[in-house]
Amino acid sequence: MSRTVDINVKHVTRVEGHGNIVVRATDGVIEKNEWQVPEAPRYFEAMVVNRHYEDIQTIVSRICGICSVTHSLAAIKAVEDALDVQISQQTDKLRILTHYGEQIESHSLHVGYLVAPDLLGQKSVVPLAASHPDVVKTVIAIHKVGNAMMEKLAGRKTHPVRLVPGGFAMLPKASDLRELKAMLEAAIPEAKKLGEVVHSLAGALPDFSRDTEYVALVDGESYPFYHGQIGSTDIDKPVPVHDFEQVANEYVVAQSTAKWARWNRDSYCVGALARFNVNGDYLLPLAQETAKMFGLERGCANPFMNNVAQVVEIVHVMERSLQIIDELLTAGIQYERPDVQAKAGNGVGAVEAPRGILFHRYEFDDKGICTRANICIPTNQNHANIQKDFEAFVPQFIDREQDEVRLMMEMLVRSYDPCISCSTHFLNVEFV
Amino acid sequence: MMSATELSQVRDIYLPQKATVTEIYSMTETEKFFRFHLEEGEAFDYMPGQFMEVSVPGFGEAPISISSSPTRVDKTTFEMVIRKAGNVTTALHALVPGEPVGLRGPYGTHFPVEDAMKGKDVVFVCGGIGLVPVRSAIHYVLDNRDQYGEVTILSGTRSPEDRLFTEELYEWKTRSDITFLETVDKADARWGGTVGVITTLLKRIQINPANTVVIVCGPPIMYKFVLLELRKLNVDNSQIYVSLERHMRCAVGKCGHCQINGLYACQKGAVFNYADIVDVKEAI
Amino acid sequence: MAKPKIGIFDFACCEGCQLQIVNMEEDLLNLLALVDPVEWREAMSDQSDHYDIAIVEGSITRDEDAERLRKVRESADYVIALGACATIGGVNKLQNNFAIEDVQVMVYGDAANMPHLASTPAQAIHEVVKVDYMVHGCPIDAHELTHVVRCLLAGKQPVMPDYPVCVECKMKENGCRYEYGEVCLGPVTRAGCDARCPSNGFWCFGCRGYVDDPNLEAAASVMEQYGKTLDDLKSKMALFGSAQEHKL
Amino acid sequence: MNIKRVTEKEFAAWVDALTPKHTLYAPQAKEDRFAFDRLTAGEDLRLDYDVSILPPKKYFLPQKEVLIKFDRKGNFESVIAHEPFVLFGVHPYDFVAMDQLNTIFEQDNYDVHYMARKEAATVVVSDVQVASADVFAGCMGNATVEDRDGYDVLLTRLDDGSYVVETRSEKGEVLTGLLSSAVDADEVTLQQREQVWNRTREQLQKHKLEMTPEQIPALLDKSYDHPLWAEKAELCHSCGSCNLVCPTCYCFTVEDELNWDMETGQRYRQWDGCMLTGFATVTGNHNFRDKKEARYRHRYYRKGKYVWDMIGEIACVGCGRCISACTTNIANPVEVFNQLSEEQQ
Ligand SMILES: Cc1cc2nc3c(=O)[nH]c(=O)nc-3n(C[C@H](O)[C@H](O)[C@H](O)COP(=O)(O)OP(=O)(O)OC[C@H]3O[C@@H](n4cnc5c(N)ncnc54)[C@H](O)[C@@H]3O)c2cc1C
Ligand code: SF4
Ligand code: SF4
Ligand code: SF4
Repeated sequence: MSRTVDINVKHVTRVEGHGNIVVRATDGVIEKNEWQVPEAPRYFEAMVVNRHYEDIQTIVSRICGICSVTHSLAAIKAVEDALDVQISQQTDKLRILTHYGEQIESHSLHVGYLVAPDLLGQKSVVPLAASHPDVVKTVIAIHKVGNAMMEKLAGRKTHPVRLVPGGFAMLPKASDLRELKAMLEAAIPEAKKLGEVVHSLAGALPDFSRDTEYVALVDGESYPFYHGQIGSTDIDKPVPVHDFEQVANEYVVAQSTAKWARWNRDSYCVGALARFNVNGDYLLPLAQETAKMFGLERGCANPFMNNVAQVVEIVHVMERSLQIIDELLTAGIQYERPDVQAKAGNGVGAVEAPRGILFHRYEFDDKGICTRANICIPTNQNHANIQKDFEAFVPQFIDREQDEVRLMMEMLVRSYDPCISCSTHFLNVEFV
Repeated sequence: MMSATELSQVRDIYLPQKATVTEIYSMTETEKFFRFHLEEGEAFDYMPGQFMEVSVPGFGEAPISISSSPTRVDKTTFEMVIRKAGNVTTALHALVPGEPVGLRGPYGTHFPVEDAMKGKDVVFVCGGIGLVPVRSAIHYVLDNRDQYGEVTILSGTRSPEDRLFTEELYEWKTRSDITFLETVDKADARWGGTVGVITTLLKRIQINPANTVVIVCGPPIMYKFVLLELRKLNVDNSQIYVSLERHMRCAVGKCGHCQINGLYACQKGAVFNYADIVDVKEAI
Repeated sequence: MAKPKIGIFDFACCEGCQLQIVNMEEDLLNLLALVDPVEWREAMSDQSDHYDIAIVEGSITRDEDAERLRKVRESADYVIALGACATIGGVNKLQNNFAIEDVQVMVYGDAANMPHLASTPAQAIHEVVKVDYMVHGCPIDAHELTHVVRCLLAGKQPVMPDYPVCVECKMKENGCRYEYGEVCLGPVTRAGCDARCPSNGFWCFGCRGYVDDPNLEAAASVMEQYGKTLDDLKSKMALFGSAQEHKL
Repeated sequence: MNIKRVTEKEFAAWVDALTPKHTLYAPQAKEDRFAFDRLTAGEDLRLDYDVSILPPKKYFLPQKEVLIKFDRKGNFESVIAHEPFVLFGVHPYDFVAMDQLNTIFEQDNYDVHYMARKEAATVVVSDVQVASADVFAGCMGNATVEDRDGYDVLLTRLDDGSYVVETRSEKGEVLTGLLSSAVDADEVTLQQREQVWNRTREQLQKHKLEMTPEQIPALLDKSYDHPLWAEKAELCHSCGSCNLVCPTCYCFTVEDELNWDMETGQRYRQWDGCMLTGFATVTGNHNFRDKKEARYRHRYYRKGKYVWDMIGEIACVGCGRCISACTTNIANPVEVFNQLSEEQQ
């Protein structure tokens, strides 16, 4: 009697957006093994055309609720690049701080609400709250700090309104910063606690490695999220962000409304693990310690370790946030209003979304009206890598129970923290 | 300056007293009859035409006219008829006997049963749910029948199913010491009475304008037509009393919602002498 | 209603409104004490076929999604539209300013004809099925959602403001954006957000949709006074205004 | 009671001494505007503010205020605040408005929620140092309040930066007692203060009312059917901004809300405005003021006649807030009254 595996996960749960897993095999012979993205297409690159430069971040923030700050910042940087806008140091610091808030919020959401149930054998955070209330409380404590940072600095937890080209529509008060400082100080032990919980469960993470290319922003002196050029584990000399289209070679495949990307190999990987592999030496001490606890070292090729890298990053950005807040408090918040003039131009903004490097490019006419846009999203850049992982991973355990196979594959997808609704739009199509 | 303790002695005009529903039944598809009983604390002294703020905790408050007469029930009991209209009234309709509500009041002016109406002929003109507050005055007058002259009750409803207090209407109809006339806008197969708007009834009665007080209560559009008819009958404006409904949020002359030009309907009304408001442009 | 079964569904959107539910933090536990979530793809693995309350996020941009939404409607007693994409179409309706074929080519180039990319102009949920209640905003305010849920549980009709954002903006004691020479849609936009944007120094872009009777002529007539043009106003209204700027 | 002349330095030290001892609400910068807020550091005090975005009435009649707590078993309980506080730096016209509200909330039906706050407050009036763009309190007789009662301390800044601090009540003494080292004001000082007042009365007339305030009620008596109401209201958004910023507006709505337990809850009141479309709507969707012009007219009648009929005061103190708040520029009371009066002649 022949043994068949027939997995058809329509819409993987506990990920942002809609993705499917399809595996068919008979007697260990794999016939189909696909990562599909059927998310309803959205047309942001078209939606911004004819819109004023000051409205771009408001629109593209809506690409993704979970990384709306990142999208806003990428857009604002691109607009400022196109319009030759100089910003103050204060703005720069406040933006980085806001951006850190989103890393904390998004990573803790992912590790705590979406992945932890897998590790603790629950179907969701709802029963988890009953079975492991301490874990959930720790997650909430961390998650809240991230949200508070965005709310106090950008005006809202999701879809920031204070972030505008040229600076801030409204500045935080010193008392806001002091409040955040206190919250962060209280949250660092919680972050360590989360690290310990994940560490104690890390044994539940499948032992699977596949060598691939890792891509992240680099500046040669820190672990950057907001500044830098495009670096990779495959090359030494970074590529300027203006040339991002050379890096993210996108192509359309039939199984997906979102596109795939390749650079120096068939696929590459972005996100926390990529950043760690590229910039890990620049982590701050507490984060270094956390990485050591997990035995996480640069060169790690196990995609499941992305979850661990996220915990390490939470610790790092908390440490760094405290430093920045002190710098801002010492200098005092200076009242300033953005000053931006319309002109024709073409600009690029690149920042690290929680799930990987993100590029925005816009062109404006002399009235500041957008005429063309290109947005390249981290999850797009990861889709091909997920498929390649499938191809390497599935044969290793295709003879196991079908439910187990399915769970492992879902966990693999989840480990990437894919943000699928983000990834359903792109430009410069090239056929395979 | 008042001390904290002094202040705590002051009555809070917004604080309801707990009351219980003792009786509730459907009168029509949209109206229910309620009897409320004050649990403890003081009794509320009231006169016909006044209203109360009725609370359902969690749902809010609504001004509702007292339909009972102090001549018939003690001052801790209140009969009301409530039309299902929105949140509070729907919640009221969902109550069963024994459940709590909050009451505060009584508020507003009242029909002049003890002064202007005394010794006079009285005509009650009620449209639809307008009968509800007027019933209180009717009871009051009937219970002191010898102190008033001729008593005429005119009542109009949209259709026979909308008639309220049908048993009392029957009793009034059969009484010999009063005139009771009734009409419906739209009859059904069983209706043998008058058909037409309420003004048709006014055309059928004889009155002595100099010695008559007229009480009018009904939906906003009714007033114009009734008042026009009364003018034809030569009734002086000062002999006419109308009860006007307005949006109310506080019933104590603060919230501003019920203002009819400069007048707070909750304080100067809901019962107005028509002569006082004939020049108030927003009144009718 | 005894602990009602709740399903949460998403269509074309950023899923930011669902995120506000997660962002409730401790209050999420309070909510879970009152309702029983039986399906919520973003947060859990279970599925169900009946819901007392279906909460629907996102716009409808494909025939297959319209079909899926109809199924949800059939299986639910109450449908709550969650957030601007669902209640008014939100930013998704910006794409309706173009012919759909043009948008597809703009975004997908030569691949635009691939069947799995087929889509229709964006629609709000109520344009496809009957909606019982709307929770506006981009994103929603979780307090408003929980208020609505609590009202429904108590059998109370939640009151949705029909006054403009300026009311709440004034109560928050903000300097008016017009005084800064900006165009703000507060005077024509339905309140309920606590004037979140003007309170953060940013003009209102109308994510809650317009009040029932917006005075667009008044809004247009003052542009010159603030050194702005009618086009400036229209371009703001286009963002969330479901193309209502065409009425001007 | 006593009048002191206080140097700039003494004044600053006095405020510094007050902040830890009392709950002070005072004008401070809010971005590049001003607002009353809790004062925790003396250096944040901005007595040179031109006008606060909202009037200080928010401390007596807060934007949203719980009146009653209840449970669904029918138990109701009043929530009344009476923590003492100091309202520091109220401009004269705002004081006049507060005084008006005090009368309204005290008389007829004593509103204990409002009055508890009023009783708990110590009011320090500060003469206007910088005139706002639209203020016309000078035309309304409210530029200064030296001949009125009801406040506790009056501050007037003289040209050399020193302050004349006049204590008017026992409550005021509690605050000014800390100024014992300051000298008593002499004749010259009082004359200088007189000059400041005269100047202020002149300066606070950015719009010029072509009549005395007392003539307004009679003017409105004749203007009910004037075409101006409809003409102006054409551009009205029914946004209520003019109501909400006004120091003499006090309309409110009342709502219930349930807590998470679905058993307990609270009844709160919240500011409302007669300019809002549904303000006078009753069941069955009958709106007693469904036309914009009717609502627009109502506001001016409230300001110029209805409150006058009630308590004999004009309910516009000339702060000019509604003028700046109205985005379509139709809410200027001076313009309306002048135009009505011109066209009467
Ligand atoms: C003096 C007076 C006496 C009344 N007597 C009775 C009576 O005996 N029986 C009876 O059934 N009804 C009576 N009413 C009407 C009753 O108060 C309203 O139907 C009720 O307030 C509606 O409340 P709700 O919460 O059920 O509806 P809501 O959900 O509050 O509102 C429905 C609509 O009515 C408006 N509204 C709010 N408050 C009032 C109000 N006070 N009056 C009218 N509309 C309002 C709302 O803005 C909304 O548009 C009386 C009203 C007044 C002013
Ligand atoms: S900022 Fe906008 S919402 Fe606020 S008052 Fe001005 S116009 Fe209205
Ligand atoms: S009407 Fe206008 S100027 Fe007069 S007190 Fe009110 S807000 Fe100030
Ligand atoms: S502020 Fe102006 S637009 Fe708004 S309600 Fe008042 S008069 Fe009308």
